Amino acid sequence: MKKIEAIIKPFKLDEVKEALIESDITGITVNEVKGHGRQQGHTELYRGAEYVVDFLPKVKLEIFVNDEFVDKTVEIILENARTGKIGDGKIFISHVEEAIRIRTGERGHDAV
Amino acid sequence: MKKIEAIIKPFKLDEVKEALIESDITGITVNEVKGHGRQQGHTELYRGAEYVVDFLPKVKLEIFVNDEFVDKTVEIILENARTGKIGDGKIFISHVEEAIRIRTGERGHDAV
Amino acid sequence: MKKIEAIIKPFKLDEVKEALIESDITGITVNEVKGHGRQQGHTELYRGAEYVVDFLPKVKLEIFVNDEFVDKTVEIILENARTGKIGDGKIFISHVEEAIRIRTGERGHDAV
Amino acid sequence: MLFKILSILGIASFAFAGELNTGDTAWMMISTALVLLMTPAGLAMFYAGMTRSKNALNTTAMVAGAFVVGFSAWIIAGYSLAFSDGNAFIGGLKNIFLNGISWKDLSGTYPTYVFIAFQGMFAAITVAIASGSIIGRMKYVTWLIFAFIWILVVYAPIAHMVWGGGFLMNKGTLDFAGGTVVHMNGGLAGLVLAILIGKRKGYGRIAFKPMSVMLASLGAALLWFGWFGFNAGSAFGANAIAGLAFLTTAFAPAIAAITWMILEYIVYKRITLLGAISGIVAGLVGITPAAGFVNMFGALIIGLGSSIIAFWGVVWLKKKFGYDDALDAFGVHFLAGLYGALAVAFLAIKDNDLLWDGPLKATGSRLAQFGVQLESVVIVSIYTAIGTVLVYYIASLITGGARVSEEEEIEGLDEAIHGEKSINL
Amino acid sequence: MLFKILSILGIASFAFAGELNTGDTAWMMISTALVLLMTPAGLAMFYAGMTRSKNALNTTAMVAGAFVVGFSAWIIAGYSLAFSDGNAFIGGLKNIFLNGISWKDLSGTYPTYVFIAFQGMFAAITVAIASGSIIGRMKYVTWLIFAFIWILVVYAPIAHMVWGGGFLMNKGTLDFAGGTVVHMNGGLAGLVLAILIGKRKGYGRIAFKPMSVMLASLGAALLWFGWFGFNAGSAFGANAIAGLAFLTTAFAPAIAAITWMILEYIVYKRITLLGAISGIVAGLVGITPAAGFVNMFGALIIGLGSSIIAFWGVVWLKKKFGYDDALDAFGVHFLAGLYGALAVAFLAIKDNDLLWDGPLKATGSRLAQFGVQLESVVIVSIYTAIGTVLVYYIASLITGGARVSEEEEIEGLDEAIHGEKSINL
Amino acid sequence: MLFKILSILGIASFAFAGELNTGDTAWMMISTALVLLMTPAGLAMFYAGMTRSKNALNTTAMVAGAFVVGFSAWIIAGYSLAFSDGNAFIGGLKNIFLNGISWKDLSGTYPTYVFIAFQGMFAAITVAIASGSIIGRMKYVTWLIFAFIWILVVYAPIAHMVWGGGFLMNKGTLDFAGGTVVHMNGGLAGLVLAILIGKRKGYGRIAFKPMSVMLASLGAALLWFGWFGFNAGSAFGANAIAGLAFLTTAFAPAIAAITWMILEYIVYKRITLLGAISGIVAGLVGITPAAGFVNMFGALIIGLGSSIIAFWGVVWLKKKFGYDDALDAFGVHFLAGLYGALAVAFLAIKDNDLLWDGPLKATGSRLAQFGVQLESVVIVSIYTAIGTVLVYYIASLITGGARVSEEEEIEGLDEAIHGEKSINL
Ligand SMILES: Nc1ncnc2c1ncn2[C@@H]1O[C@H](COP(=O)(O)OP(=O)(O)O)[C@@H](O)[C@H]1O
Ligand SMILES: Nc1ncnc2c1ncn2[C@@H]1O[C@H](COP(=O)(O)OP(=O)(O)O)[C@@H](O)[C@H]1O
Ligand SMILES: Nc1ncnc2c1ncn2[C@@H]1O[C@H](COP(=O)(O)OP(=O)(O)O)[C@@H](O)[C@H]1O
Repeated sequence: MKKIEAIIKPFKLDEVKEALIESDITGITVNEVKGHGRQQGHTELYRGAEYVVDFLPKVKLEIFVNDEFVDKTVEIILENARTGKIGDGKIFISHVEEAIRIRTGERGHDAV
Repeated sequence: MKKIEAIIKPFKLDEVKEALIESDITGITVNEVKGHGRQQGHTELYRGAEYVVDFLPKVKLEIFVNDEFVDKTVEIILENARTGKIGDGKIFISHVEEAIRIRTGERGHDAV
Repeated sequence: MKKIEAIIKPFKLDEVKEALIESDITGITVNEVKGHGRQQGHTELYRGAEYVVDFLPKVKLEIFVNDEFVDKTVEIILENARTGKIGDGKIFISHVEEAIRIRTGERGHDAV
Repeated sequence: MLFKILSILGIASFAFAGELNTGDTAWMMISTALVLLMTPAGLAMFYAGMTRSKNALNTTAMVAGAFVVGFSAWIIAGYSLAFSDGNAFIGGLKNIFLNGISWKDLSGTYPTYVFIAFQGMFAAITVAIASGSIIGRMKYVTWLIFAFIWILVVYAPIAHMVWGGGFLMNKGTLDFAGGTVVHMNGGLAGLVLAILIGKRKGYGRIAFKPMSVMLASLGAALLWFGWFGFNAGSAFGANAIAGLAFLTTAFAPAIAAITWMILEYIVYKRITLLGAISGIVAGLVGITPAAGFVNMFGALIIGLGSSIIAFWGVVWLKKKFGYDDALDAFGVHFLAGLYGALAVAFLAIKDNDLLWDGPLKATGSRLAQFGVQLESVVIVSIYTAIGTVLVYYIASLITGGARVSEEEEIEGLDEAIHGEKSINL
Repeated sequence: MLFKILSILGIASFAFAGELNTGDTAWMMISTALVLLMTPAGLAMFYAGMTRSKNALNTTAMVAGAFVVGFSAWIIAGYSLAFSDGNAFIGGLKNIFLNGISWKDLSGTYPTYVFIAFQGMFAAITVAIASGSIIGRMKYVTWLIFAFIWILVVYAPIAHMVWGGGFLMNKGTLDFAGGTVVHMNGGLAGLVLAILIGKRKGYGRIAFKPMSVMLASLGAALLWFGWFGFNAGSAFGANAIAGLAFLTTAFAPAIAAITWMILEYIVYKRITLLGAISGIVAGLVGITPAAGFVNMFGALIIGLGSSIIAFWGVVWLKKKFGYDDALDAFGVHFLAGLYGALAVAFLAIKDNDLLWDGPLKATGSRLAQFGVQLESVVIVSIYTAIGTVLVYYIASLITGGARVSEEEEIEGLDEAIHGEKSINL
Repeated sequence: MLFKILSILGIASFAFAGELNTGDTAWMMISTALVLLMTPAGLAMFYAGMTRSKNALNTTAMVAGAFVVGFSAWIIAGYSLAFSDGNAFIGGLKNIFLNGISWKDLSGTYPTYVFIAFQGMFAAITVAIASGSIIGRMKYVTWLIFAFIWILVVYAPIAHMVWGGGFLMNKGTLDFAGGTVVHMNGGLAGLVLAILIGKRKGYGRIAFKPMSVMLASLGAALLWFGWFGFNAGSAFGANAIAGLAFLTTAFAPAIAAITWMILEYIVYKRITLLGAISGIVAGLVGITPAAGFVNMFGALIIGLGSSIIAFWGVVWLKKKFGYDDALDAFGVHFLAGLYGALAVAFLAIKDNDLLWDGPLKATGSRLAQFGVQLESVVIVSIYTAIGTVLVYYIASLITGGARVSEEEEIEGLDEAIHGEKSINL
């Protein structure tokens, strides 16, 4: 079982979501975050003070999948979140030991 | 040391929190997220346009515990977050290598 | 490759961020969370009802780094997030299996 | 009230009955507009700001909905039931839909149509005030139906009794701008509803965080602004009495706000913005029945007392009896209104150019006046309570129960009922 | 219009031409202030609240910017082009920059300067209304330049034709407070712009969540409040006609709000706050051309019909033709304005103290009046459409295109263009 | 000022001294209500919207608290110290608590009570303006005590000197509606406080993001609306001078907003909403001392200049000297007020029906008038500066220091001091 964390541009969320759901990857948790990376933020003005906004709004997807779904999930995200411009974000994969569905108490593979 | 991530219904947060604290599991970090799963969102109207809200508000708890506390924590969440209806959410457990308390610099078991 | 999660006091974010960037740790994702721990919340009033706010605003940093950067990153956070008072927060480290840069498709070490 | 108006005007302005005076007309029109502003802007933001964010939009909708329904009911039949010839308790039906009233008709020195609009704003805000007690748990359609019927069955008769030629008016009750008719009436209706519909889930256990006290304070400021129309407009002309009512409406709430802040500081060692604006509103309510009768000293005592009694109502009384008067329509509007309505007997200046016909004017006896005041608050309260229960059950029956489902309540009425959110970031 | 004003005043107030009347002056000043409030406060919050949060601040800036630019254009040349002597289509240049007008001059019974300010507020809100159709995709500088030129090229001539002594005025069009000049004009300009500039990215596919319907409802309440100045101020004095316009401006929107809620309930089984306030605004627009001409029955029919037609415009027509009239400036302002402007021919009371010179007054023929009404809405519409296209291309040319880049649109205009956010938490 | 009022009224309206005029009374009441609206609604939202979200509620509370305390101080003793008979510097004590003034008394053609309320609103807003310089770091109780004493020790004497029969009034200073008394006074008090209390932690280093410029713009719109009462109300009647003041109060801010936008566009290649509304407020401040004295050309120059000087103050001067004038009370109110107060000497129309007694009216010499204007701004500034220092130390002493603890400042005053949040989502 793996956890896939994908940090993407907010306006790509809808496309990614729809593509995932079409491929039956329906369990998704979304988090609004702010990111710092290579992408440069824009400047903001405030009564004559100019400052750079260095944290940009990003969306983080967390998707827990059984191992056999990892590749497909990653592929879909790569395809749908890419604009080709700096700031497109990253995907990280890590190992998860257990999953439990609260409603039923199911564990493991079936719970994901 | 484990990280327990529990995605639950927002209105269950208070109950879960109180139950955890009573059992001396006091270190909790809470995150407001939006979730997609089997639960159907409601429809919203906007000047005649009807659309389905497919991301529902959820709360994600992150609790880092030493291994001996994992079962108790999971149990408490299961008990207190369950409504029996679709959308109750899930618990995921993964391995954590190190913990450090910023204030004191303590590491490992004591830092959790 | 590791994931470093640091839960810190919100007003320390700027200092930590600047110190990290100066040391060339530039990939950072920031999350506004609420935390419960040993720190006592303040009381709030509402039309005569007094209640304790037990979740305090915290900021969670997520930084994915290659193994050789872990120590430096932790050190910088420890130095810059510490106030010495209760509620300074914690750092957790866990293993990550894979990283992918969405823009280029690069994987592994280079993608972080 | 028409008789009173004429006698007041005879003294304080230079208008001749039967002739339109442009200054009075201008003042009454702007006053009416100000009172409109109080409901969908002032009260709506004041209430919504104090509500949990999941119910804030619904609160706004309750207030705005009550306003449009209430004002429509007023034009359709409420005005006639309140102000056309009738008996001691209720007016007649001859002005249904304003039948028989022409745009050229005058009420004193300004158009009757403006008088009708002014009074309609009072009716509509009264029922909107009541919504404050029951936010977060009532079906929206039930509420709208309740509001419509309540205007006709509860508000109109009370307005008739006190202002429209009914028996309380003839006894000489002093109620300058609606302490009994509006604030006690609306506040008590709120309490009755709160008891009938029951508490919100989690009441007293979970912290109900107000969406935005800052928004509530904008609402309070708009209320204050509008209240100059409410109170100084109740002089029915741009005259010296209006000037008096204007000044007391500025001073009493300022004192009341300071009083509430001091009480908070003493009791909680902390001054809140919610406290300051609660004081302002309590002071405004308290001065309402007295605005054109008291001098600065009277306004001071009214400001002080209104805050103290409302603070007590909100902090102590509500806890003691455990009812869920969500936004304190009863604690603030009823209690401060009651206080003002009774205090006026002792604080009214003995100046026959100001006093309305009644015991104080006739005999100079404050105690006799107090008796009349007491009688009128008791009668209004009893009538309101009984009428509100009745209308509640009717509205409830029509809509198959008045309360939303538990799930809807937990999800929040904004999304569950309206499918909208107060803020999308 | 000046002639009309004088004749109205002769009947309804006691002022003598040439003498300042303080009541009329007070009423016209406060009315003007109320109409100011409608734009940077009322319309700005109404529109911004309905916009996605990433464009809400830009929406506010579009409205506020249109206001300051539009009002300035009015003083600089617009007033002269609309109200100084000219031909059947447009006024002259002799009052450029208010040249030749003294602060002592009177317009009827109140200062001409107040008349100029009052009319300037109308001009400014008209162009601001149009912004509602095109939010979320237009360059800010293009918009400001558009607003300036549009006031001179489109608004001023139309105001001259209908109110300033032009040929539509002489035909006897009934337009009490600007159904054609303001609402149809602004609403249609909006539609034309929306078509010229194209749809927002993702329109019809992505849910465009309104930032805050609650804020929009505060805006609607401020609009309603200000509209009393707009409509009752259009009686140009504190007189009985103002009183009539006042009451209909309170009643019709209340009925319209209820109507919209009922329509929603029937169609969607759900009542929204956005629906309620859309109804209020539709009712306000609809009653505008008719406010001082109809009685309660007329106001009821206007309220009902305005809501029905605007609901249809917003829910059906827009979907059918697929244009992106973002905040429904066309759907609400044009359609309800059109309905009101036509309905007035059938609903106006036959009372020669109210009616303006025209077929209905002269011959009593509603059909003849309808013909004149129809003619004026057609002519105004054609002129608006052509003029707006022209001005759009000029402004577009000056600024190298009217539309923001795709990236800016996606990021949201608040940050991309202004470097600001509607809310920082 | 009473003398001036009478002479103005004699010319511009038809009222006879000693008789209440309903139109004037209506106008003065609504003007007073409008000025009330400016503080707890307009200024509060304008300021709170520009504050970081952790201090926004506190900012609202500072403004609202200053208002209720300031107005109360005015009734208790301020009015007497400003307007009752006294010497060249300060009035007497005979009208303490309005002692000796009856509700029937007239001030010209409207009730004295309305005059007192109107002036009280001016006093209260003046101290509220000062709060803008020091938000985010002052103890709330210190602030309330400061506000109370400051009204009596600083504001009342200045009002007496310039308007209440003191020596600056007798020299013939032209200050139509309070450029010196209100804006320079409040703005300079702000600067003095900002210097005394020190900078906010992180000032100049961390980006202080405004909570909501959109909210600030709602505040600015409400300010503009209220300012018609402020300026046109300062004609003390519904007369032609009021009409002039009304129109300039509409035009100058529109020009000032455009000016600020152009400056931003030149300097930063970006137009912000904050810039637009800063321009509006600068224009409003600048036109205040000149509103009833200048024609459209004068209003244009005032609008242009006010924006330029305030832009320079905010962007350059503040940076240069490094003081932390948080919301630019000094940069906008003092500087634009100063500019307007001086410019009026050169821009006032030479029309003796408009001019107040003074050098320009007597001799036609603009330079001589400029001398008087200069003298009065210098004297007011010196007195304000000294008085403010004094009152600051007194208030500070009573409350054991004026500044909150570092922790409280970091946490944010909303939660740390009031235990409240501006928004709970
Ligand atoms: N090492 C990292 N750890 C945590 N978050 C990261 C890391 N690298 C990138 N991110 C996140 O991804 C976002 C995009 O990264 P950025 O470097 O701007 O562009 P790109 O991925 O196209 O090179 C950042 O804003 C940040 O939120
Ligand atoms: N595989 C998953 N990965 C990430 N989040 C998930 C996953 N499955 C469920 N969730 C989260 O849990 C929530 C509840 O899941 P849902 O399928 O609606 O109900 P249930 O858990 O009762 O079957 C979702 O809204 C989503 O936030
Ligand atoms: N075991 C834990 N699991 C998750 N979050 C934790 C844990 N312990 C602490 N935290 C987070 O760290 C924050 C600070 O912890 P706290 O106990 O208050 O202070 P300190 O770390 O100084 O002892 C908490 O508010 C919470 O967000």
